[in-house]
Amino acid sequence: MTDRTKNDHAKDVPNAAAYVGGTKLDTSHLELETPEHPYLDSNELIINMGPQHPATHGVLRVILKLDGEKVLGTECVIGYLHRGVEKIAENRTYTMFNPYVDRMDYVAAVSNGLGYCQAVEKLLNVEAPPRANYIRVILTELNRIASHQLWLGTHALDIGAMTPLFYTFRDREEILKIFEKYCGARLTTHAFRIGGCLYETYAGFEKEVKSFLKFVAPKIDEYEALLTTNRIWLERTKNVGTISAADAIALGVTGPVLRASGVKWDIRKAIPYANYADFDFEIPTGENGDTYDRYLVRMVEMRQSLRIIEQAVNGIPEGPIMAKVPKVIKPAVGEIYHSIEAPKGELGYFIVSDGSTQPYRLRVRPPSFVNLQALDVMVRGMLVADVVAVIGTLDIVLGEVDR
Amino acid sequence: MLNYITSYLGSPVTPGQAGNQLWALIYVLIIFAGVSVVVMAMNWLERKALAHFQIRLGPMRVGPHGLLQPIADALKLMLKEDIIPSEADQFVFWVAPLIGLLAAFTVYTVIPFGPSQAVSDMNIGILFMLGVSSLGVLGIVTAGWASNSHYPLIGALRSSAQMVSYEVAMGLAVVSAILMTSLNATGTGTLSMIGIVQAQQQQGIWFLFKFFPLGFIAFIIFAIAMVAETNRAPFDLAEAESELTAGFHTEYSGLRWSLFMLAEYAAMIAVSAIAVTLWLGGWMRPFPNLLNAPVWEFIFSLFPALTFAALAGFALIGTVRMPSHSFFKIQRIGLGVFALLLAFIALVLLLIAIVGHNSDNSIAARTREGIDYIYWFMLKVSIFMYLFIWYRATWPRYRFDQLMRVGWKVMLPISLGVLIVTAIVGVVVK
Amino acid sequence: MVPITTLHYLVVAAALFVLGTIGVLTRRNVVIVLMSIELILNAVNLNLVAFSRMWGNLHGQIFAIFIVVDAAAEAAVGLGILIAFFRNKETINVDEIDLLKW
Amino acid sequence: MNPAMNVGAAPVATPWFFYGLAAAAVISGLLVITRRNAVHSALALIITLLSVAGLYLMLYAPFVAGVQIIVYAGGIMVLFLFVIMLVSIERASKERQFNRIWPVGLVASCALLALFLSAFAKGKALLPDRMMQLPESTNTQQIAAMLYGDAGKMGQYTFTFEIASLLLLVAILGAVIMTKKKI
Repeated sequence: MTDRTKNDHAKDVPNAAAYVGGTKLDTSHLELETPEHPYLDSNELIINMGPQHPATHGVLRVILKLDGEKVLGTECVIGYLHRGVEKIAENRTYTMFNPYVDRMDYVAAVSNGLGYCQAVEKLLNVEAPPRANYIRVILTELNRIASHQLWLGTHALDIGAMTPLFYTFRDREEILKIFEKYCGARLTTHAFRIGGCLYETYAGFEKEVKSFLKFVAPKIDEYEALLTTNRIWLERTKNVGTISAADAIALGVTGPVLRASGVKWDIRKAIPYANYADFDFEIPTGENGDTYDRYLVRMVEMRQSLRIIEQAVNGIPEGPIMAKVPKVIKPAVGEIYHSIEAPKGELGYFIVSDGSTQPYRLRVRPPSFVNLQALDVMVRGMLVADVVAVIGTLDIVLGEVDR
Repeated sequence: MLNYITSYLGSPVTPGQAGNQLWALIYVLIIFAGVSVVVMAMNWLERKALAHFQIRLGPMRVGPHGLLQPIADALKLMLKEDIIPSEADQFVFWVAPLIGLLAAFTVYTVIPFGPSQAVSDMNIGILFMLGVSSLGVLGIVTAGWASNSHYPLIGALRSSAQMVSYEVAMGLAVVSAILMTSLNATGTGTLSMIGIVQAQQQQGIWFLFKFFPLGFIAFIIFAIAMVAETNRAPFDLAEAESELTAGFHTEYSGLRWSLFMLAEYAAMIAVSAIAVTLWLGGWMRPFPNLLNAPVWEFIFSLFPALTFAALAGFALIGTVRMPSHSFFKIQRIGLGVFALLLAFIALVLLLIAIVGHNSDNSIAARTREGIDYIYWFMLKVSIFMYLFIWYRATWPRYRFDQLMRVGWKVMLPISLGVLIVTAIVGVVVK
Repeated sequence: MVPITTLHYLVVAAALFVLGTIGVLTRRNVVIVLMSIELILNAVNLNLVAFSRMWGNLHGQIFAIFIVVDAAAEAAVGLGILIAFFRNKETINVDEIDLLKW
Repeated sequence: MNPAMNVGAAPVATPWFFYGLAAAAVISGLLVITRRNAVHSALALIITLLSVAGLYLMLYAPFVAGVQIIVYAGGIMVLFLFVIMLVSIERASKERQFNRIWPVGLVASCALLALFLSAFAKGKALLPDRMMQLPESTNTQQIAAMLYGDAGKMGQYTFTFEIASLLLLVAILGAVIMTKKKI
């Protein structure tokens, strides 16, 4: 089992021991409970945002309690996309279950696959060969960029800027083309196998990735030109959906949302997996924890991903891509928790093995689901328009929330 | 009877002033049909322009380059089922789009497309326009209320607060332009739309540049307020699709929904026409006082024909460049016919320009003048129409409190200040 | 056809005035009572403008404009009171507004 | 622009227009006070107001008509509708609509109407049977001269006008304070 207190990164977290080391958290300031009859105002309005609503990114249903336009409280109703992924895992072999994880966060399918494969590898005590790790890093970081591009487009669309959506989709297309050439699928890639990769890179893979890096760097500047200094964008995102570092940690929020609140927590650095330790990159953090900071953090993350990909593609070694894995995967009895830094935050897999070919229990810690908890804290006292902005900035994927 | 019909031709005033009700009716019909056609064209143009802002093609299938798309859309909307929610207030739900439409179209009675190319020249023209266009909000409010649903209700409340707020800044900006009309020998201004343009003609300057930058600031205030008045991006909070699904017309469908769209676009054209009339010299061509030699007159009167010739040229290039695939055969023919149509219009306009310039026939000369006036007016209006599309492609949406803050704390003080300074400068100059 | 004289306008105004008084005296809904007051003011305005035409000067029209100003003020304050009242008592019926203090 | 053009032409001042507008005003006035639903009342009142604006136009008072449309129909009625939507009316429309003393009110109002009509019948002879032709095209300028004054001298109603603006200011303050959460 991973022991969080022992990692080197803990020193980056302010007062990390208090939050991570098992001390009881003080949540009294959060006011997470909705009081019984908090408001005597006769103008209270309850509206149902979703499950069919253009801004809830799928089938999220948010019950909003409004005073005019002011949000008094929210309640998320989820489960409209529940497919029982965790239960399915108990009836499939380890290998058979691998494609299912792609259907959780379907805009970052590669990351999901990586987390699952590494978790099972950990359970089996095998290590993927270096070349496989490099390929994994390249594809995962490409996927991070694609996920952030999709987030940016839809987030901007929610706030009313239609145009960035088409720009980001144009550029995301190039990433999907690389995926398609590599493994034949664009969205639910199933790129990795337990123990490494199934496919060797196609001819010209490095060249294409390099040309993509050259292609996309100015495009990110282009998105920023559209939004970063746009006055309306600033007004709509600054001081909207603010969440403090303490609240974010108490709620278990991870990923860019946590980092925008000023906590330098990134599993790629904190508990390096694959071969992230070999690469030189920075973890962007914000200061205010508002929507604008989250936007900036994600923009910098895209650039940092480009850096990682560049280093990886230049240093990719020759060698095997598959470790020695038994034909029938039968891990020893035991349990394992492994987490990676998915585009949306900490994606963890907790697998209990009873020694058979199928997991006894598989539990996913989806970043979207956990981050969604912060919605209520972030939008209390804000306006309806901010709810939309905050749902966008949390970057949830309902496939992952509901599983 | 024939005399009654022909007697108006060649008259230098509007049919309303001449007391000729038949011609007034004809003008009304022409304007109604014209605005409807322009709205359809505008629909196509918005989709195409927006698409090209967003690196996509827009409608391409119905007709060459989607030229017939608005017709197909209109047909579809007319054939669609007209759903009235069972819990809605049936009568109010039914009548709400008509209120908006009536308000949007009634405004056109006083818009001066030329010194005599208007239905009527009312003494209180601009006041009438502002008043009637402010009735449009009633359609939105009643629609939102009658739907008996929360999203439309919020949309309606937003819209009513927004329109009432921005009307104030808009009205003050208009007043500062009206003040400028009184800077003549007699010292009396006018509220008449035609009178305002004639005042600009007499003073030899568009009010946009009068007392620079006072006129310019007032114009900018109006240009912002008119976007808010017509509920367009970035002020489209009443129908913000990402927040309120579709705002006040969430529950509407089919023809009734299309009436809202028609009203919105008609209102856009109407407010643009106000802006053009007040600040951009209305129907006047550029430099009517400076370049007033007959030869300049003739050159400027060639512009309509040249514009249509250029459009025909574009269409022709498109026809030639269309891929030579059998799939595009009909499209190619269609675009070619469209190019020919444009070229034909250009030819007719050219003939009118030449004949009108040379002959002594008053009707021909008047026709030529009329085409000139309408051309320049519509050209200026179309700049605003393009700006509306441009705004929509560029900017995110304001939030409601920010919108109110901009309206009351920024635009209102500025427009008040401009009004006061304009009044002081006007007195000093006089 | 009888030409339209001042008396015609006076009759219309009288009808509107009486409708307004009926509304004020009989309705319970405050909003409708306020609207009835607008009807009364309109009837008065119509009289003033008609007399202005009859005498051929504009004093009546000026008065009408002042009455419109007054109506705007009345509507704003009246509806303000209504909202404050509704917030406290959750009713908009006049006959329940019978306390000077709550 | 040319004042001579308008006077005497008066194409709209036909009796039919008057009867149509008067009927619309009175019928929708009746609807205002009888509708159960306040929004219907408000819509009916808008029709009344617009009809009265039409009557003003027939009386050669275009400026008053414009003010009527802008202030009443565009401003006050939007305010009314806004307030009706804020205060929930579903319950109000299901309750008793008329107060207990409605017969008294009705009788009193009818008596008032009878008084008016008898006054009209008696005083018909006293009313001059004339309609002055007011110059429509300079209506606004004349009103402006009376309100603000002409060529340097004070207008007749300047002081009244200032008082009216003060009244509006007081009304704004009053409305804002009233609608504050805590009085």
